[in-house]
Amino acid sequence: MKIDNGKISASQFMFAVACFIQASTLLTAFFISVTKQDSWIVSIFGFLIGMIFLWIYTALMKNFPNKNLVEINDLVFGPVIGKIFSFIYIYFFLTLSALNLKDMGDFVGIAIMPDTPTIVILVSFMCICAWAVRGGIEIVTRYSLFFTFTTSFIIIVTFFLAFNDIDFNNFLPIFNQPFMKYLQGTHIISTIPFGEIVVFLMVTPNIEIPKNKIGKYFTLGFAIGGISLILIILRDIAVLGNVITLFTFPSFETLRMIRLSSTLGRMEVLFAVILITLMFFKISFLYYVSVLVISQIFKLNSHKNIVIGVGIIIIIYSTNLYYSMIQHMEHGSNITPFQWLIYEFLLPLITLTVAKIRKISSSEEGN
Amino acid sequence: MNKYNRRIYLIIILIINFILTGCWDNNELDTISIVTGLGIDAAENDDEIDLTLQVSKIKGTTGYEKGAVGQGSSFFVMEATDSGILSGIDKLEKQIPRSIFLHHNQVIIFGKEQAKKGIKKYMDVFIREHQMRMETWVLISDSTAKDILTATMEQEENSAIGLSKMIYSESRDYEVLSTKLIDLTSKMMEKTTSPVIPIVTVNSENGNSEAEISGLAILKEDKYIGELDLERVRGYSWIMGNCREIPFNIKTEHGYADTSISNIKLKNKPKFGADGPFISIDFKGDVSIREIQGFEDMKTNEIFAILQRSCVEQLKKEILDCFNYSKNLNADIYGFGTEFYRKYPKNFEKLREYWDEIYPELDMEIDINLEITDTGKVLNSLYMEEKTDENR
Amino acid sequence: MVFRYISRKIVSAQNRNKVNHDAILENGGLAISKNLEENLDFIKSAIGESQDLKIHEFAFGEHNQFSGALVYIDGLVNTIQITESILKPIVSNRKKYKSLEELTISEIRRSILCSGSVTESNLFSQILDGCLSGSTVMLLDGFSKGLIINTEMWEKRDVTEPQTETVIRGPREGFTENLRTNTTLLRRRIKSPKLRMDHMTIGHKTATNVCIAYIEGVARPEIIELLRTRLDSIDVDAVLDSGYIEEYIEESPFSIFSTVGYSEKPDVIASKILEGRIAIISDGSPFVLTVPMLFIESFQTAEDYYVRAFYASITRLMRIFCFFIAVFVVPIFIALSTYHQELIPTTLLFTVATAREGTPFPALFEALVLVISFEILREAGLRLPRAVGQAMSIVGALIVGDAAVSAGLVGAPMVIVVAITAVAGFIIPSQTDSISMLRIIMMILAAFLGGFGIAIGFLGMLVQLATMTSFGVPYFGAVMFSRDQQDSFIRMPLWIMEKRPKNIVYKDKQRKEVIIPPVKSDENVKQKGQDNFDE
Amino acid sequence: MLYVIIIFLIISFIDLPNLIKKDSKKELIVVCSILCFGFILSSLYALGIDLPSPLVGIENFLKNILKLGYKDQ
Repeated sequence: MKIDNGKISASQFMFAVACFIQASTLLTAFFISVTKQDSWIVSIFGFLIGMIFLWIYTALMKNFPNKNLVEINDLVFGPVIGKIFSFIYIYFFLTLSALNLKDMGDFVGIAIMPDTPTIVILVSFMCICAWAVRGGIEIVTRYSLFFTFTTSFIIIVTFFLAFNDIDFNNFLPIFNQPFMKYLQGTHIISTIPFGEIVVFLMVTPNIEIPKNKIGKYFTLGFAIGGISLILIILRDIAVLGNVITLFTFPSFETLRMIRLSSTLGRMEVLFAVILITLMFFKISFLYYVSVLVISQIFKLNSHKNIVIGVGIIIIIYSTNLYYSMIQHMEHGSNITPFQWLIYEFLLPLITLTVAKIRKISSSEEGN
Repeated sequence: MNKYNRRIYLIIILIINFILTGCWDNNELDTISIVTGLGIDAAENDDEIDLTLQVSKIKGTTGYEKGAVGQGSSFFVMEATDSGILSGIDKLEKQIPRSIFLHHNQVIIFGKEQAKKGIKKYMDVFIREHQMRMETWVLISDSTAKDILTATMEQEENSAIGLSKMIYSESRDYEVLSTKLIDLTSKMMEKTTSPVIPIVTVNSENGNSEAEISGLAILKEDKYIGELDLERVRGYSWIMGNCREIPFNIKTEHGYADTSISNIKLKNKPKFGADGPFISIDFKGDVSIREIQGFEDMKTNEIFAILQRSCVEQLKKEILDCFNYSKNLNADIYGFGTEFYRKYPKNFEKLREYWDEIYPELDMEIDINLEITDTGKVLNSLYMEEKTDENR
Repeated sequence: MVFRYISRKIVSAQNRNKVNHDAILENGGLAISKNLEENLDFIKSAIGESQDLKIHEFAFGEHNQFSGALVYIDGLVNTIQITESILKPIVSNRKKYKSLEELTISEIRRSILCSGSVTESNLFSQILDGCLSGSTVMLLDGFSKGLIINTEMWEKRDVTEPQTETVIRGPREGFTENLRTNTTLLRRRIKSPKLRMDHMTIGHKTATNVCIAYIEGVARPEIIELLRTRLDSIDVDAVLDSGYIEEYIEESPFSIFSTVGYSEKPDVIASKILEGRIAIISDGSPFVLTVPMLFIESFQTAEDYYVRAFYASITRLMRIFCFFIAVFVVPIFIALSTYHQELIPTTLLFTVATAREGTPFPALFEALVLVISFEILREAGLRLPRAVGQAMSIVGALIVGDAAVSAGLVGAPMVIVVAITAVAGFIIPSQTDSISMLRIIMMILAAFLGGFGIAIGFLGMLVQLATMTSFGVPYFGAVMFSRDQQDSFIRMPLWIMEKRPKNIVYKDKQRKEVIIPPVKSDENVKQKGQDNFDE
Repeated sequence: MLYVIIIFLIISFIDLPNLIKKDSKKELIVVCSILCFGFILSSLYALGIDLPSPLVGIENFLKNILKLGYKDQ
């Protein structure tokens, strides 16, 4: 019983994954404050561990080609336990969209408009997201190619523009931090930017590709996102050096340093606007997925009606998520990775193993 | 009108009534005063500072009189004494009808006495405050910051913009003569290195005054302890690298030569030698001869040999002279501490506390090889012997 | 609340009972009576004593014993053709008809009259329709059937260069008001038998003939069906121009962007039909509608396909860039000068600040005043006669702008910026309406939320474009990674574009066989061993 | 506070009629419950009462009971 039968093509799906990962450039402050100048090594490890998550999700997708996450849970665990798993996912998706919305609100509040109350920023942003989500999966992912292209273009351009500030021996004291720090860094990056692609499990029925090729597109999108993230971190460390640990938005600081000519500097508002369009894609996708999960669980026949209700909940939830930025940073780098690990790694793994044991896969049933 | 359209209008209503309550951040151009320079001087009692802000005066050209932008100095200076910078700015904001706009601040100047007292206390606001930018220049004024900011420049609208343009062009040759806020903060975070800030002096004759960079101030533990004059600055910049072309004149007993050294390839590697840590520097550069006086009737390759030898000696002397100066000031202005930390992080941890003892004993092993590559239009000059066949 | 009231009004308007037909149709059901006088009186009463109604009675037969009448509207008919091909053969007919029995209407139609399209009918409605649309009606005494002979001929504007879409290179003929010339222009361009021209009449009073042109197998049948149902559902008094039809059949009437394309040049319409679209030609209007329309079409002009590919793609990219300039430059300027002053370089900031120092109004008010005054001047330029109009708009803009600046009401940079956007808006003719609306919306957003407001506006525009579909085809699909990219932002050379646009075309996808790169003078020829040129 | 009430009146007045017309009971219940939940949340926010966020709750649970968090030196 498909709620939104919009169809997205394979390349759109690939670029949606890439754009989804690229959009989390704002969150790099978490693990950079932990592994100061070795963050780029940590991000490569994180990328590799992200591949493991990716393998689990593609396996799930291959076993249940036209079933989204909620249906898989019901199929594998039976209606009651499946519902519990799906409720956990509702909580996870809502918190994810609230977290990203809070990040966006803080970023816009700090970068562009210091005096506007964040509630105004959040509500006007969510109105546009609601309008896109109401349109369905096709509208949300239509511009994924456009957004990915602009982001990669911006990353490459800023890399060259910041070249005269780059000083390569900022990387130098490599591997001289305690091993625990690297473990924590890898843990953070593999769960927060890379693990979040679990949301794409909800969208498998809408993707129009032969099921054996889905793995290829998923990994390709994941690779584009991962590489651009690593490039961003490399650029930030190269430019800022040891000052990087001071800032809440390090990549935003490097963008402030870029100076086109002796007079034309201070370009950060331009980059902030581009980051907003990126966050638009990510938040509207998460918003869409949380609406889809709720309507899938309660078997509503169209997801359009609850869009505004869920939107309001997300806005209010994001305002009182953390009391202060310090608590956000402290929790974000210490405890949240473990919590995300449960949703992104443990639950899908359990579903996969149980599915394998009970030899359930919807491809056999052929519906 | 199917229900789908009705939903769109619901969303648009939501947007409109949120947007119309907007314009918190809206400050029109004529309600802000644009700060171009910020100076910090020592006030009488210790925990207070004299804050001076150089603001550009905007005179409306439209309307009643249509003339060029007002002649003479189009800026005015505001001062306040307060314990913190931002509280000082708030005090100033009460005096003028417009809100103070710091984004276009070109330069941060510390007075000499304040530098002596220490500047780390006031650095925090430059990083934390949203309007302060990391690429503003940092300077130390010879006298007080106020003199620099109140000086009226001949060509430029106000002295801050003039200074920033001068630093920008100056740093083309001598990279070291410009420190951005970010360089200063990163050097301050490295405990062992002592940051270096250019010194600006103002000599005002007949009304208009000319500001010029007259050396580098050395700060140890963010206190001003000494300065390098322009001679030593050249010695310092040989080591710091990234300088494009530096004029260099040599006096030898045979004659005087004016050369310039360019495309310098520099490697300074910290090593742990037999008797403790030392720095090995190998320096490759091309010498281009610009002017030769004297060298009566000598052969060209003889002259080149002499010139090369004296270039090497002079270079070595300058480098060592500046290095020794910094050693007896016990201020690691080259950042060798971080070099050691970067190369040998493990065993540098132990050395870090004793760095103040180690640095004066640090010695430097320099090997310099220069080739004379360009002699301008003429291969030999009037003084040299005619180039007959046998000595070609 | 307001919208609920409007929606109730519209719904009730639609399903008011469809009964109140026009007077003519009611007693149209009457059959023609045998007596000629009675018929003529009835026609006179139906059409009224209008001056251009001509009734020509004549008598024929060997001893002029039969009498008949020709009814036609003077000016709509070709009087020479009437006398030549109708009156003369009947009156001078050699065959002797003694009585009514021998003479039958069908015999007259076949043997005597020698004009092309003749139809019989015994219903008054058809008689009156035929008479009013330019054909002559022959009624004979004693016969209950009338003959409708097609003798249309009226002043037609000859085919001239269209005013709106002037082109440097490419055909210059444009459509005219006459439906027949328009269809012939199209037929001359597309000579394939598969070109279908279905005929419909819309409008009770005007009964305008509307012709739907498409190519069988290329246009999608479901779109044709959808179009036909929508055209049938138009139950309106008058259709004077294709604009009326456009409004009734477009899908999202309340959105800023139009989803039905129009053009005045037959070669543009022909290329659109070949791409699988359907053209709607309505009698009496030179603008032909094409359905479904994509957003990217408004950036494509006829000239793009006649100029070499490289230059064409550059001009197209420039057009897209001008769209962004026209919409986003004034809001960006407002946002920069009121919210993010740090983005302007320092020296430029001083000049802008000095310019804005004296002006009393906030940036948004100033910009609105200027933009609206430019729109007024542009409209005035259009409405005035051609010569005066051009001068008026340009001179007016300059004088008003300069006076405002010197009077200190408006800053000089603002006038420059608004002038640029006003001019940039004209580069894309079909979108000028949406551009001016978008610009004002973006200005308000920029004034209240600064850079963030512009980002919201831009995203809102993107979402609006994404949600719109024109006849089932996604309106702004150009951004997707598909074959359509060949002709959207840039135009690939013709020999690459071998398939028709993906989501419009039905079965016949192939435009040409296979990609043959243009023959390079030497090596291609030798390679294939063809007889090269000099042999 | 009044503002929040007005907003919710507009939303429900526009959204609910066609839901009622379609009278699919289950869907109506779900949508109404979500809207009410949203209304309660936003009115609390308008009144300035800060709700404890479940995310912090779970994280404290993880940290104290399961001792999972990294030591932040």
